[in-house]
Amino acid sequence: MTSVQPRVAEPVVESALDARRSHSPRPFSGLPRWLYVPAFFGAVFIVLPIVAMAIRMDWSRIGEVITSTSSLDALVLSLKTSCAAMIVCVVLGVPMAMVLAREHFWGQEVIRSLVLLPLVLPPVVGGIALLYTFGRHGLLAPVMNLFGLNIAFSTAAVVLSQSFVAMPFLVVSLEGTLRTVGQRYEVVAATLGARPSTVLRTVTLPLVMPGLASAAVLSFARALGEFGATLTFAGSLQGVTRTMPLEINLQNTSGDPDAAIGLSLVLVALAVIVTVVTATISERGQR
Amino acid sequence: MTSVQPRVAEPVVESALDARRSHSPRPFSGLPRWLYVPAFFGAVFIVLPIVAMAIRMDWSRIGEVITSTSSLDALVLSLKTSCAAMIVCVVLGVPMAMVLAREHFWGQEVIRSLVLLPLVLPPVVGGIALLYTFGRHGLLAPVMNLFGLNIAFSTAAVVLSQSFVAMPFLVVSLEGTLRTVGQRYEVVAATLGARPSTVLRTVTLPLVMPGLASAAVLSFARALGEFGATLTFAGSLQGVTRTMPLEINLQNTSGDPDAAIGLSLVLVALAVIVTVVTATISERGQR
Amino acid sequence: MSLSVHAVVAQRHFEAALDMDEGERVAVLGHNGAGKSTLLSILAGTLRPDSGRAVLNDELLFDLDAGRRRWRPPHERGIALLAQDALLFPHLSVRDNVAFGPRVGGASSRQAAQRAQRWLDEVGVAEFADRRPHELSGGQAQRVALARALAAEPKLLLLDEPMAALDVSVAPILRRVLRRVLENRSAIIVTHDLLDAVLLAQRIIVLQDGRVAESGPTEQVLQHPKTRFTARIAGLNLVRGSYRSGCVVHSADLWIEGNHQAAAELVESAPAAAVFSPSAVTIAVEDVHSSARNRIAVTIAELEPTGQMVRVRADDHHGHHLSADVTMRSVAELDLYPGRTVIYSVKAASVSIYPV
Amino acid sequence: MSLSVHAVVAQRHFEAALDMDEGERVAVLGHNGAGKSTLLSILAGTLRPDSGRAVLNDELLFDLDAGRRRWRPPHERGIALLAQDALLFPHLSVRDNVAFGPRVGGASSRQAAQRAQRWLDEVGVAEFADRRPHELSGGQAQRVALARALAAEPKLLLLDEPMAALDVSVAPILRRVLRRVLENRSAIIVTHDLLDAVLLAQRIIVLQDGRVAESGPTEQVLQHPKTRFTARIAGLNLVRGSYRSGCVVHSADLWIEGNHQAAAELVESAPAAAVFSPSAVTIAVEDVHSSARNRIAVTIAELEPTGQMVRVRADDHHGHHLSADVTMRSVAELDLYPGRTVIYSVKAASVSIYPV
Amino acid sequence: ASSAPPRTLTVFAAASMTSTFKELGKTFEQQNPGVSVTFNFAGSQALAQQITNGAQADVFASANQTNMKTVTDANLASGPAKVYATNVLEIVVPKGNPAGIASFQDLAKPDLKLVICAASVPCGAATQNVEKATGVTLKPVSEEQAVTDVLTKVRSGQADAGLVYKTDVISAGDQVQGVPFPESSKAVNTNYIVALKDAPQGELAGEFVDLVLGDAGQQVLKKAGFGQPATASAAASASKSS
Ligand SMILES: Nc1ncnc2c1ncn2[C@@H]1O[C@H](COP(=O)(O)OP(=O)(O)OP(=O)(O)O)[C@@H](O)[C@H]1O
Ligand SMILES: Nc1ncnc2c1ncn2[C@@H]1O[C@H](COP(=O)(O)OP(=O)(O)OP(=O)(O)O)[C@@H](O)[C@H]1O
Ligand code: MOO
Ligand SMILES: [Mg+2]
Ligand SMILES: [Mg+2]
Repeated sequence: MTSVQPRVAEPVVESALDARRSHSPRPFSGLPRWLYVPAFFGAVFIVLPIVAMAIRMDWSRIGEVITSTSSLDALVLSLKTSCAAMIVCVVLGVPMAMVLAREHFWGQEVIRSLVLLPLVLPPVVGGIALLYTFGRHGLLAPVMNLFGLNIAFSTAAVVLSQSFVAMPFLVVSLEGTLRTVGQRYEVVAATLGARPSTVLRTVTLPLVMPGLASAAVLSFARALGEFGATLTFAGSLQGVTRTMPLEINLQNTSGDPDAAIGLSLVLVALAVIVTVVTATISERGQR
Repeated sequence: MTSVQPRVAEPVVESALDARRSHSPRPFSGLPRWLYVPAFFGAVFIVLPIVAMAIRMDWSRIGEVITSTSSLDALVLSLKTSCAAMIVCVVLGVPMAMVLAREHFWGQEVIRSLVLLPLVLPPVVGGIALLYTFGRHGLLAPVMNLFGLNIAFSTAAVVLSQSFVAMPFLVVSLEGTLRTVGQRYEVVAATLGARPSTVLRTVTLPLVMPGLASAAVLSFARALGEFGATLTFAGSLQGVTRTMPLEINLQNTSGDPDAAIGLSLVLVALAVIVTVVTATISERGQR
Repeated sequence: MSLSVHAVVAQRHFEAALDMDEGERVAVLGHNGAGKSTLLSILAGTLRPDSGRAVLNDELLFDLDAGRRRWRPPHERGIALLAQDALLFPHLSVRDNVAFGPRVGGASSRQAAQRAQRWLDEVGVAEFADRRPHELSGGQAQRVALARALAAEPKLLLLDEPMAALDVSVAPILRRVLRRVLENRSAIIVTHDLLDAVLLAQRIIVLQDGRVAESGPTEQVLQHPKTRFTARIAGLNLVRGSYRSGCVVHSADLWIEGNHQAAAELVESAPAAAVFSPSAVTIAVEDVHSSARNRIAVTIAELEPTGQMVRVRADDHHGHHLSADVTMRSVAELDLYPGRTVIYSVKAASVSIYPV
Repeated sequence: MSLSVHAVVAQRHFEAALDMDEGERVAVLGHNGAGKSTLLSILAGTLRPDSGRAVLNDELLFDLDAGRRRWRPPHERGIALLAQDALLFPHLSVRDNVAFGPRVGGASSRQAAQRAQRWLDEVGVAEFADRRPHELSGGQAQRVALARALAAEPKLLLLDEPMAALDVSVAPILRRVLRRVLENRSAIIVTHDLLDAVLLAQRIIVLQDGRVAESGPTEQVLQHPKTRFTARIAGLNLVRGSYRSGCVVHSADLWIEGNHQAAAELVESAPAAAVFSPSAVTIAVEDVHSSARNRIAVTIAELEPTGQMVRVRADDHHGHHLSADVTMRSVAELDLYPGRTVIYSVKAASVSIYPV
Repeated sequence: ASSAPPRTLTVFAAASMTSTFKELGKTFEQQNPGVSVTFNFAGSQALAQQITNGAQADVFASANQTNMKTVTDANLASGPAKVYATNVLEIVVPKGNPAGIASFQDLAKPDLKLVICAASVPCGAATQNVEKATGVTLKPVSEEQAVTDVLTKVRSGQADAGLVYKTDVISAGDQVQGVPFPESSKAVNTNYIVALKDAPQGELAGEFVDLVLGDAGQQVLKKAGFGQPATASAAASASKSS
C-alpha cells in the first residue's frame, strides 16, 4: 500500500484484503468492508471460549490427564460408539435423505421437520424419549423381550443415543448434496437401462461420495459430543457407557476441572481434525 | 392395483407409490424400492421415541403441568431468550456466513471448522468454555469489569449460551443458501453502480430472505433446546435463568417425570410448528 | 406401427399424440416452451403424464387412460435420451461411460469394453477412450454421449437439441456422425434447426403450446406449412432423385447440381435429395448462361407478398412446388404473374445434396 | 483513446490487450473457452487478473503491473454488463429493475422512475413495467435487462452473447433494438454470430486460446482474415454507401439493392451498408436480364479452392474485395481466371441493408 | 492369582459418594482377587430411574430415602435397604472466603452471589429445612439441579457461597473452604444402600454392602465427613471446618 504511484487523474480504491496475493485470479466477492467487523466478532465469540479453555489448562498435567485409565476407557468407548453411530446414521440416514430429496409426497415437510427434531430437542428429553421407547418398560419392550434384548444402559444404548441426535446432521447435509447434484445423471443412467439399484450403486453414490463423506463425519462428530441423551438413556459406567463427554462432566463436577478441560480439548482437537480433513478431501474430490 | 387389465404382451411394473394420484405430473424419482425399508425404519427410529413419550404422558395432567407458575415462567423465559439469541445469531452469523460463502482466503476451512465446533462440542464443555471467557474470573473479566458488566447468573448469560450453540446452525444453513443463490445477481448490481452495502441491502438480503428466515428459525429452535451450556454457565433460577430444558430436567430428576414429559411435548410442538411454518413459507417464497 | 403415444400433462398444457414407424426418424420443431422436451420426457419415462397411453413395438410403455395405471419404468423401455448437455458420468472414463449400457444390460466386462470400443470407433472418438469426461471438448463429449446412447442398443433414440450447446465449427461433424448412425434407426430429434430436420428426419412434427400444430413427411410440411411458425422456418425447396456425380437427377430434364460436405456418403445412383432456399433462387424470363448451374423451367402458380418480398410459388411439372423470394420491383420489371413460365436458376453453391 | 486494457490471467491462459475509441463498438468473436467472457469479467471488475492495466476515459480501472495493486471496484467503473441470461432481480418489478441503476446512482425515486420509463419506452417494453420478471418471455426479459443496463448510463456497455438464449423468432427484435440504442455508445459485444458483429460493431477482435488472434475494422477482418477461424466464419461481402430507396448507393455505377427488416431505420441519403454472402453471388460472363437485381462488374483477383467449392475473390474497381463461391465445374465451364472481368449478380433477397 | 473367571461388580452410587466408594472399591478388589468394581455415579434420582428402567446393577447406594423407596417399591431390592451414612449441609466458599461468610445469617447479605440446590432435589429440601429452622430467607442467584453443580460454581469463583454437603466440601480439597454452621443439624440427610434382586453378581453385592456397613467402610466414610448411621446427630454436631 506504500508504493502506489498515481499515474492517472482519479483516485482508486484499495481493497482491505489487498496485501495477500494468491495465484489463481481473485473472483468478485463484493462484500461491504464493514461486514468484516460483525463477522470478526462472531468468529471471536465462537473461537475465544475455546482459546480461553486452552489458556486455562494446566498443560503440565495434560499427559497424565489423557493417559489415566478412566480417560483412555472413555476415549476408546467414545471412538467405538461414535463409529457405530455413524454407521447406523449412514445405513438409515442415507435412504431417508434420498427419499426426502427425490420423492415428492404429501406431508413431506412434516416428516422432514420430525426427522430434524433431535437437532433442536434438548438431548435430555431425547434420552427420556428413548427410554420410553427402548427401555425396560418402553413401548417396544414387549417386542424386545421376545428376542431377549435389553439394551438400556448398555453400550448399545450409547450408540442409539448418539445415532438419535446425530441422524439429522447426516440427513440434512446429504439431502442438500443430493439436491445440488441433481437427478440428471440418474435419468441418463435409467434411460441407458440401469435398474434403480444399479443407478444408486454406480451413479448416485459415487457422485455424492464427497458430500456423503462429510455428512458422515458431521454425524460422527456430533455423536462424539453427545452427552444428555447418553446420560439419561445409557447411564455412566466406565468402559461401558461413560463416553468422553460424560467423563468430562464427571471430572468437572467431581473436583478436577483441569482434567475436564484437558479432555475437552482432546475432543475439540478430534472434531477439528476430522472435519478439516474431510472438508479438504471432499473439496479436492469435487475438483 | 386391482383393475390392471393386461392389454399387450409384456408385463408392466407397478410402482409402490401408485395408489396416490397427485395433480401435478409426477417427475422421475428412480429410487430402488427396497430403499424405502431403511428409510422407513430411520423415520420410525426418530419419530417413535417422540410418540412413545406422548403415549406415556398422563394427558389428564397436561393442563396443570403447563400452567404451573414454574412452567409458565420457564416457557416465557425460553421464548424471550431464544428470540434474543436468534437476533444475536443473525447479527453476528449473517456476516460470518457471507464471508465464508463469498470470500476465499487461506485457512478458510479451519475457520469454518472452528465456527462449527459448538455443533459437535458437548454443551457442557461449551458452558465451561464460556465460563472461562465471560465468567467472573474469565479471560474477558478485566475488560468486562471496566464497563461494570457482570453477566454471571443473569438472563444475558442464558442468551450467550444459547447463541453459542445456535450460531453454527445459522451460519451453515445460510452459507448453503448463499452458495445456492450464487453471485450472479450481485455482480449485475455492482456493474449497475451499486456499492457493496447497497448490493447487500437491495439484492443479496432480499434474495436469501427465505433461506435466512429458515436459518434463523433453526437457530431459534436450537436455542430453545439448549441445556448443558446454560446449566453450566448461567445457572438455574426460576424466571431468570431456568429455561424450559432446565425446568424439564429438574422436573424429571425431582420425581415428576409426567411434568417433564408434558413440558418436553410442549417444546417438541413448538419446534415442529415453527420449523414447518417456516419451511412452508420459504418454500412458497421460492416459487 | 412401431410407436404410438398420446399423453396429457395438464400442468404444462401438454396434450399431444404421435405415431411413428419402425426405423423412422421424426424431427420435432417448436418454440421455446412448446413442449418438445416434455414429449421426450414422457417417452423416456422420466415424466409421468396425467393420462395417456404409449406402445413401442407392441410393448406397452404406459397406459394411464380411464383410471388405468400401468407404467413401465425408464430402464425397462429401451429408450435412450441424448440431451443438449452430454452428461457423461464424471467419475467414469470415456470407455466406461460407453460401456455403461452394455454392462447394466448384463454383458461381461470384456464384452462391454468391446462394444464400447466399437461405438467409440463408430463416432470417431476412440482415441479419447482413456480420458475423463472433463478432459473432452464439448463436441467430443457430445459424440461420446452419442456412442454411449447407441451402445445401450435402444429401440428408440431420443435426441433433445443434441447440437444446441456446440460451437458452430463442431456441430457439422456431429451432424455427419448422426446422419450415419441414425440410418435405419427409430429416432426422435428435437431441433431448432430446419437443416437438421431435413437432413436427419423423414417426418416433421411441429409443436405449439403443447399441441401438435402440424405433422407429416418433411417435404410436405415444408412445402405446405399450415401454421405461421412452420411457414417462417420452412420454405425450403426439396427435390428428390438419384445421385449422379454431384447432381440429384430426378428425370432427364430435371437434375440439380449441388454441394455436399462428405462426398463419401453419396453413392452413385443411390437415392438423394437436393435442398435449397427460396432466397437462393433467381428468376429469369429467358435462359442465360451463368455460373448458376441449375436452371429449372417452372410455371408460376401463386405470388404471395411476405413483407418487403414476394414469395413466388411455382410448379416444375415434375411434381415439385418450388418457391423463390424476389423483390416487388422484380415482380414488376419481369412481369411475373401466375401462369407464366419462367426459369428458376440456383447456384450449385446454394444447394445441399444428401443421401436419403 | 478511450479504453486501453491489457491483462494476464495465468490460470485461464488468458493474455490479451485491447484498445478502443470513445463511442466505438467492438465485436469479440472466438471459440468456446477462448476467453471472451474472461475479458468482459476483467473489464467489469468481477475478475481480478494476475497482472495488467486498464484505463477508461483517463480513469484507471486497475493497474496490477510490476507489483502495483491499484484496483477500482466494479461499482465505481461505470461499466455495465448484459449477459446471456437477463438476470433480472426476481424480487423487483420490471420498472424497479430498470430504476435500479438510477436509484443507486443517487437519483430520487421519482427521477429514477422517469428514467426507467424512458428506457422501457426506448426498448419497447413499457407495457410490462408493472410485471414481475418471471412473467416475461425470454426476449422481453432480455430487452428489460438492456433497458436496465442503459438506465445506469454506463460509460462502457459489455454484452456477452445477449441473444444466445433467445428463440430464433425473438432475436431479430432485440438485434434491432440494440442497433438503435448502441448508436454512438462505447460497447463490447461478444457474439458467435457474424451478422451481429457486422451489424452492431465497427471493429472485430478474434480471441483464440486467450490471445487476440486478429483485430481490426470489421470489413478488413472479414475480407482479409488471417486465421482459419476467422476465415471460416468471415467471408461476408460488404459495400458501404448512402441509402436511396431500397438501395445502397456507393457511386453512380455501384449501387446494391437489398432487403431490410425495419425500413423506418433507414433514412434517405444517410450512410448505409449492404452485406451478402459469397454463396449468394452468381457469376456470369455476359450481362443478362434476370431477377437478380444487382449486377456488378468485377475483375477476378484470385481463385482459392475451399474443399468442393472455389472461392473467387474479385475487385470491383471501387475499392471492394468481393467474394463468390462457385463449383469447380463453373470455374471450368465459364473459364474463370485471375484478370478476367465478369459480372457478379446477387439477388436483392440475399442482401441485407442496414444503416451505419 | 485366582483361577476363577474375572467378575465385575456394578455399583450405582449417588454422586456424593464418588471418592469414598472409589476407595472402597479398591479395598474390595484387593479382598476379592479377580473381581473388579465399576461405578455409575449420578444423581440418586437418575440412578433410581435407570434401575427401574432396566439398568443392570448389583448395588444401589442412594443419597436419600425417597429414591431408595422408588427402587424398593418397584420390588427390585433383594431385601430392606440399610442406612449406611448420614450427611449434613455446610456452607462452601471459594478459597480465601472473599465475601467473608461466617454464619448462616451472612448468606442473606444483599449482593451476595449464593447458589443452592433447587428445592425439589434432596440437598435443596435440606436447605429449605434449615431456612425454616433459622427463619432466614435466602436469595440465591441460582438453584442448581445437583449438589455438584453448586460446588462447581463456587469452586470456579462464579458464586461467593453455596450450600452443599459437608462431605462435598471435604472431597473438594483445598480448592474451597467450608463454613460449618450449627443449624445444619436441623436437616440431616440419610444415605441408604441395598443389594439388588436381579443382581448378576448377587453374592458379591451382599459382600460389598457388608463392607460398606462394616468397620472398614465406616472408617472411610467417617474420614470423608459422613456421619455414622447410629449416631447421626452426634456426627453432625462434631463437624469441623476443613
Ligand atoms: N419442471 C417443470 N415444471 C413445471 N413446468 C415445466 C417444467 N419444465 C417445463 N415446464 C413447462 O412446460 C412447458 C413445456 O416445456 P418444455 O421444456 O417441454 O419446452 P421445450 O419445447 O422443450 O422448450 P425449449 O425449446 O426451451 O427446450 C413450458 O411451458 C414450461 O414452462
Ligand atoms: N470460474 C472459472 N475458473 C477456472 N477457469 C475458468 C473459469 N471460467 C472459465 N474458465 C476457463 O477460462 C477459459 C476462458 O473461458 P471463458 O468463459 O472466458 O470463455 P468464452 O470465450 O467466454 O467461452 P464461451 O463461448 O463458452 O462463453 C476457458 O478455458 C475456461 O475453461
Ligand atoms: O445439551 Mo446436553 O444435555 O449437555 O447434550
Ligand atoms: Mg427443451
Ligand atoms: Mg462466455
